[in-house]
Amino acid sequence: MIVPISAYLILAAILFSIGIAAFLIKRNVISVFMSIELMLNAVNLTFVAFAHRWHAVSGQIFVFFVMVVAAAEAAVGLAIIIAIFRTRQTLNVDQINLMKN
Amino acid sequence: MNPNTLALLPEIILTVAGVLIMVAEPCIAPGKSRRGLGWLAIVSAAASAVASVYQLNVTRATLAPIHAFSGTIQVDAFSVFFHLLIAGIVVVSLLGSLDFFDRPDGHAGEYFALVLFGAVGMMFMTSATELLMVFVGLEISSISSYILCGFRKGIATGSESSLKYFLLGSFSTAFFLYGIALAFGATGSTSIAAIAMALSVGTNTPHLAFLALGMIVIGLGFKVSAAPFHVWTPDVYQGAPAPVVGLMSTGPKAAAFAVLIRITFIGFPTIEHRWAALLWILAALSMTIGNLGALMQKNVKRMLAYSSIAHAGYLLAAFTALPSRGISAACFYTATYAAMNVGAFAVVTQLAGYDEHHRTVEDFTGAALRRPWLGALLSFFLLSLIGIPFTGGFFGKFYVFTAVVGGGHTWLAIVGLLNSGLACVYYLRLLAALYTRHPHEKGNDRAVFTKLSLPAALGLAGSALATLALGIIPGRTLDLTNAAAADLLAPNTAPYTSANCPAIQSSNTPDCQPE
Amino acid sequence: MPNLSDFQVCFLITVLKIVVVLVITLTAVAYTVLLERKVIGRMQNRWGPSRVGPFGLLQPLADGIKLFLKEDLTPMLVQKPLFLVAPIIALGCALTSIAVVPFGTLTTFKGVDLFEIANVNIGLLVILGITSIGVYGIALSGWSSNNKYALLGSLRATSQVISYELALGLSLVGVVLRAGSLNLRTIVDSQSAHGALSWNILGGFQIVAFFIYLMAAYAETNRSPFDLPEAESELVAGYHTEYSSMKFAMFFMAEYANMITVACVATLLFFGGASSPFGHLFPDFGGPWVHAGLSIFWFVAKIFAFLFLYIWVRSTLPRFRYDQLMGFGWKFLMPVAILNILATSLVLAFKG
Amino acid sequence: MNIDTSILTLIIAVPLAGAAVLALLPDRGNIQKFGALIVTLFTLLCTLHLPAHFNGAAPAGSFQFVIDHDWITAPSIRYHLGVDAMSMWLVVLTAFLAPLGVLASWKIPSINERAKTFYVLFLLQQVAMLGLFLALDLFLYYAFFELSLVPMTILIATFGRTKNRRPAAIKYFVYNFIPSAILLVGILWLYVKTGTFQFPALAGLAAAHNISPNGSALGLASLAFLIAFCVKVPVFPLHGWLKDAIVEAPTAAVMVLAGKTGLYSILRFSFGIFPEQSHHIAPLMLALGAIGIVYGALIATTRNDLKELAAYSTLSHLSFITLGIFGFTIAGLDGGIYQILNHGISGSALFLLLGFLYERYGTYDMRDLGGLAQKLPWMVTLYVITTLSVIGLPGLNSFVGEFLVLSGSMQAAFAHHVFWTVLATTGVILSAAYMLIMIQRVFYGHLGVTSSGQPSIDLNAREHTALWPLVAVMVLMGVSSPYWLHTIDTNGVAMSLQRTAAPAEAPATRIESESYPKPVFVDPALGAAALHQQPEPALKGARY
Amino acid sequence: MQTYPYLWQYLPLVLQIVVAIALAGGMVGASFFVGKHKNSRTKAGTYECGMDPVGDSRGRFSVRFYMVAMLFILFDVEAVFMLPWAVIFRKLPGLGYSKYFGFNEMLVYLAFVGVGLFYVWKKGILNWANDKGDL
Repeated sequence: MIVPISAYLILAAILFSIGIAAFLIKRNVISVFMSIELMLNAVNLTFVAFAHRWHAVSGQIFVFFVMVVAAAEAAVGLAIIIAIFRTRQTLNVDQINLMKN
Repeated sequence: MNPNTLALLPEIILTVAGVLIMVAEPCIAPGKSRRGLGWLAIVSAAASAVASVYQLNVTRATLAPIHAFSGTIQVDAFSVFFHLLIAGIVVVSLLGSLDFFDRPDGHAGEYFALVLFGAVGMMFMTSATELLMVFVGLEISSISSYILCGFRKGIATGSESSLKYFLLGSFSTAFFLYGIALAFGATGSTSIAAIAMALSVGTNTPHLAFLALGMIVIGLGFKVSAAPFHVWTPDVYQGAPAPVVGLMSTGPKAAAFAVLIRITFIGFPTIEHRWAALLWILAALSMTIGNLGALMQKNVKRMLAYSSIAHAGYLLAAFTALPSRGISAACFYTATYAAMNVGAFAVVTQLAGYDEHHRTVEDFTGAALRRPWLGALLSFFLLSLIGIPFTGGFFGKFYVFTAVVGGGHTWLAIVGLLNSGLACVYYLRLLAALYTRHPHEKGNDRAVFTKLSLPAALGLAGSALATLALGIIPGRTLDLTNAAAADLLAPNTAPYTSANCPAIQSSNTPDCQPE
Repeated sequence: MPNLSDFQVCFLITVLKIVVVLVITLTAVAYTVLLERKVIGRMQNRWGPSRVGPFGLLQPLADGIKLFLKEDLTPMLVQKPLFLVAPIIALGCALTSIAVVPFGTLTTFKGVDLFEIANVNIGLLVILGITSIGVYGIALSGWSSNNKYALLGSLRATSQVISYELALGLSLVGVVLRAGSLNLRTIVDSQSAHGALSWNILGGFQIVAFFIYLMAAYAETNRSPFDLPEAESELVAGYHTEYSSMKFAMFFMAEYANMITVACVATLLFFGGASSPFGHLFPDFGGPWVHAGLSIFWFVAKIFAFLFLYIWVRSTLPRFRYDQLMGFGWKFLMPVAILNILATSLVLAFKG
Repeated sequence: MNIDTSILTLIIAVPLAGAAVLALLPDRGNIQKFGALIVTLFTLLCTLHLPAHFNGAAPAGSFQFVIDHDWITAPSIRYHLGVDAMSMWLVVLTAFLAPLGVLASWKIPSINERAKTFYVLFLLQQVAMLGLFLALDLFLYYAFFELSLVPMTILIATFGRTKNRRPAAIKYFVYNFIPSAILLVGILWLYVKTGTFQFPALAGLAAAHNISPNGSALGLASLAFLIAFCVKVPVFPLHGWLKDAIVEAPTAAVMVLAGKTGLYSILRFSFGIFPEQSHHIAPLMLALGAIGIVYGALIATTRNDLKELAAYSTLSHLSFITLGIFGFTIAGLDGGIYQILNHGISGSALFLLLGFLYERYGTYDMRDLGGLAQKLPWMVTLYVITTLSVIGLPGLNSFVGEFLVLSGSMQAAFAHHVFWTVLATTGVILSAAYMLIMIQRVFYGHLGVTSSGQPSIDLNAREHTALWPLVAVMVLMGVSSPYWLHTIDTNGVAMSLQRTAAPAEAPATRIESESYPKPVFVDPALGAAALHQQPEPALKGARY
Repeated sequence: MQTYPYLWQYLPLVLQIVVAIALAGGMVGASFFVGKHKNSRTKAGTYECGMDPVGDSRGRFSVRFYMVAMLFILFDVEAVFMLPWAVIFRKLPGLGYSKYFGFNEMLVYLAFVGVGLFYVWKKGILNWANDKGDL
């Protein structure tokens, strides 16, 4: 039951790309936000895979930090999204466009 | 002093003050003035500057940088330079906006605390030599900025700006992180010095290293709003409160550039030819897109946003120069840019008011004739942004492009200076508007402009003097930037051993299989 | 079985363990319901179920068959996929977390631990993690039901569960500090030296932690006095208002399975798990199988006591008000848990 | 402290300090006016020290009253000021015009409303101009070069006459700023190649062909310099900003707007640092000069607006100077330099008079004026004198300059120089034509719409004070031109010879060293000795 | 005693998850097939005490619930850091750190957590009873 490290990396790359694509395509703010989380988790997977490759624990510690920061970001992000929902009554990024001259 | 404490002394001061302010804020009855908290913030920022100077003296005395936290933090002239710069930015911004949020629904205390926390993150970024720490610092500063952008309650553009900044900021963070992960994969370490060491002994995956750096550059490119990663900038700057824009268009940018300098020049010197070309293109693109974009703008803040893109381009140009000159030039330009941009936004803060009734160039018509001093200051900052001699902006540009031409990139210098010529058009449009008599002068215009308070005047005077001094007597600053460059390029004395850097041990026999 | 590979042996034994444990758990769930009804009945001076079978012992079976055969109703306006998934998540999580609980002393057969399905070194984290996922079941059920009662119930339940999860997590830190491990077996072993005297709740001075855990556990399982999500008087039946038949039963089963898990964890962390309360007071007797049997007896006894406490509390205490509930969790349990951590670590540091 | 070593600093510092003081003084009553007048007069006094103590016998290429201090070490920038004959006279001229400019602005209502803004900017403009003429460090020079744009732009934007003022200001700035950015690239390139910003050092290096082995890069660098300067002059196809700026700018600003700085820069830096390249491009510049003369003159004849007419006349007359200096003959260079001074005097007088007219009648349109000679005898007298000076009547200043310029370009050693000179000479005739027609239309004939409706008051004491010094200088420079030409001549001779100097030691690596004659002279100042070895047509030229 | 590869210890856990979910899914499926289906409009309607539902049930609800979600994320993540610390706490002196090193570090960390809690408390976000808090 040995999975080569490249498999993890490729999976991570695919996840990251899906995240980018979703970020660019999705119109709902929450979905956009979730695609960012997906990207972060792809990064985490990369870290873990590389940590295994180098037998270095630092990669796993990094994952810890990333998760924490992602959580902090999520909290702030939710607050911002709530604030904008309360003023604009929409979560569609196309309708959040007060500033396009 | 314990080296760990010493290395983080400015950050600790700011953190403690920030926490105190944050805790004090809800304890003060709503509606009461928060000025005291503001002054506390200002004093603490000044104290952190003093602490940075102390750090500098220590490194000078021991002839070695301060290493702390197992080599993840390194304080040398380079970090101290940016510490001082950031502290200065914070002091001036806070002075300029001491009363800005002081209103019944303002929660000014939170504003002060967030600014300080942001400064902590920025300072942390500049002294971190471990990508993990850089990332943490980056996030601390970014998250503060996200919140600050939407700090004006009930102003729809504010929360919109906050949201956009947040989404694109996190997006870029993901790129940055992916870059770190790939760098870790290529070298087995996330310490910048160890990465350099691993790359210098050769790696079996040179393309991975370049890909990693590319991702990091993309991530930081978003933060410094370099084209083509600039799309968020105009919207965010337009919606955010003016004093916040002044802060976040300079502070985080300076810190991100510090990080970029460290990563490119120190971490990846072995593939310099590749990233230099990359940054050449980024620089040229940023200048051109920034200036062309600014030409189309009517809104002053939007215009300044595009101008900040262009200035990021000038700064990026310095990266194509030879390391010692390039670093020094980039540091110096960061300082001048900070001085003049903070000043410009401080004036805009004063002229535009809380709700920004005055936002387009036409709204500013004749402002200098009604408020001569503010107008003169704004024109001074604008002239500095154009790059008129005897201002910091000119000397910064001059210094950067000297380095660029010295690095053999004359064409980039030509592109850059032509761009600065182009840039004068839109700056001048505002400048000329300031000094044009209004076609039908309205007597009631005067009432709309708020009175300039003493702290705001102090802040404005500070940034104006800084801009002037950087243009006329840049010697001291140049000494510091040269020292910064020298310290940064000095052979690394950090406690890195090959044990910390698995790539060196196993570069010949990569062990990719799990046991 | 000489011609089976290591992996196949391991796999077979594991499957066997899982089947046994699940059967026992589900039966236990059923009879916990009966126990509750009986005990509450007695406490309220009535008989409780007594018609089906002797002492009503077949009552759970009858209930089960009834629910199973009821019409499976899916209201029109629900979001169907989520509506279906929600009870599966709830029950699945409830049944999964039992996997890391060691219910007897370490007894191995061909290198496989017999009395614990999965002996992982982060057992405590697994339990915490899977319990957290269980929240999705509640949240999704309320959201997908398209019913105001259900939505409010699930919102209440969700915020209550996640709020108390903090206090719960923090209360465990003291125990982990003492044991220096997240492996549940190690934690149990660390308190089995002198019987009840070395239990965390007594010898470990974790009584504060235990009480925090107890409160949080009640709230986590949405049990009285924290059963606001299903407060009949306000919300009909809370988040499972729209559910019927087996799906409704699954939420019910999940709740009781969670009760059992929580009781297991309390036993493991604070009451020495499967170890005897008398420690080495008595000399060892019997072989390994006797040992094993005794340990399981102690374990079940402790759990039973705990479950009884649950039921006792339910019949004794009135329901909290919602603001009191949240305030209690955030403003009392959290700070106390933090102080407990500091105190424990200070003492441990002082003792070296 | 020796006054000779600090006089140049003083010249810059006085108006700067004056500007600062005025900025702090209240904008009330006549404070600002008198303050500005005092400051400008004091500056003039300081500058008069220069000709009084100037050593006329000093060799060409040497600078006097030099002050040279460290400023910034890392890019080695020095505070390096100094004058030679050419720049000395330009400094004096600038300082001389300033008080007249203040007097000219005395009664203009829009200026008096915001006197502080006006006079502070005016004094800053003085600083920039004086600094530009004095700086010998390229960085410092460039700094003043760009700084000179700013006050003028704001002056135009604020005190412009018509609604068009803001676009005109921006146009003025952009036109001058973009080429100056290119100039900066050139300067940076020079610095990177040579490691110095000091003009004397650079001039020496250029004479010794020691700047760069790359011929095309040198050519581009020289072009970067020349284009920036040509816009500043302006030379014919680059004159787009001139009309708008002159039409909008108030009189005092117009007096310093065109000519001096650009031409000085060409003479000093283009010729000084890139003699070879300047010679290469000279035929083109001759052509542009000649075309500019005729083009300006022709357009001027069609204008009804006095300011527009004056603007195109300015273009025409500045083109004369371009023509003269790019002939690279001693006569042409001397005449060109002299003509810069002349144009400063006569042009300013013309603009002053136009301004006074405008103060009276509120219009620059000739169709609205007419028949004023009867009512304004003093004004018409001075007007005619000035016009004659501009046209180049013998006995007045411009005659000397124009004559030298034309004779110089006639002797130039470039292709088609005769044709261009002849074309330029027609410009003299055209110039006389439109100027005299202007006099006729404004002062003679029937009373115009406006001039008949307004009470006519002849020149008052202030206006006399502003004009008579100019008239006096016109006459003085016309009759005693040798006094000036004597000093200027060292510059002219030096510039005409720069090309002949050759590298002292050609390093083996230098590729182009083979294409130059054997090294003979190191010091361009000694280049005069080369006269005897070169059949230089310029030497036969008339030396007045 | 037999030892197995490290990752095998998670195998039973995975199996348990699969079985538990299969069981739960099976129950849902089985009851669907076993139970009779005799639907009607009234039966399939939303239960709202016999009334037709008024308004959208997925409308806005108190922002306090969001607040709790955010606070949970933050504090939970903070709590996560304590578990590794707790595991290693008693081994720290053996690794060459001073006796109180671990305690001091956690004291600083918990001070921040405490400040956060205090701030949230003071801001009135934990106050569910009255709307005094600024939300």
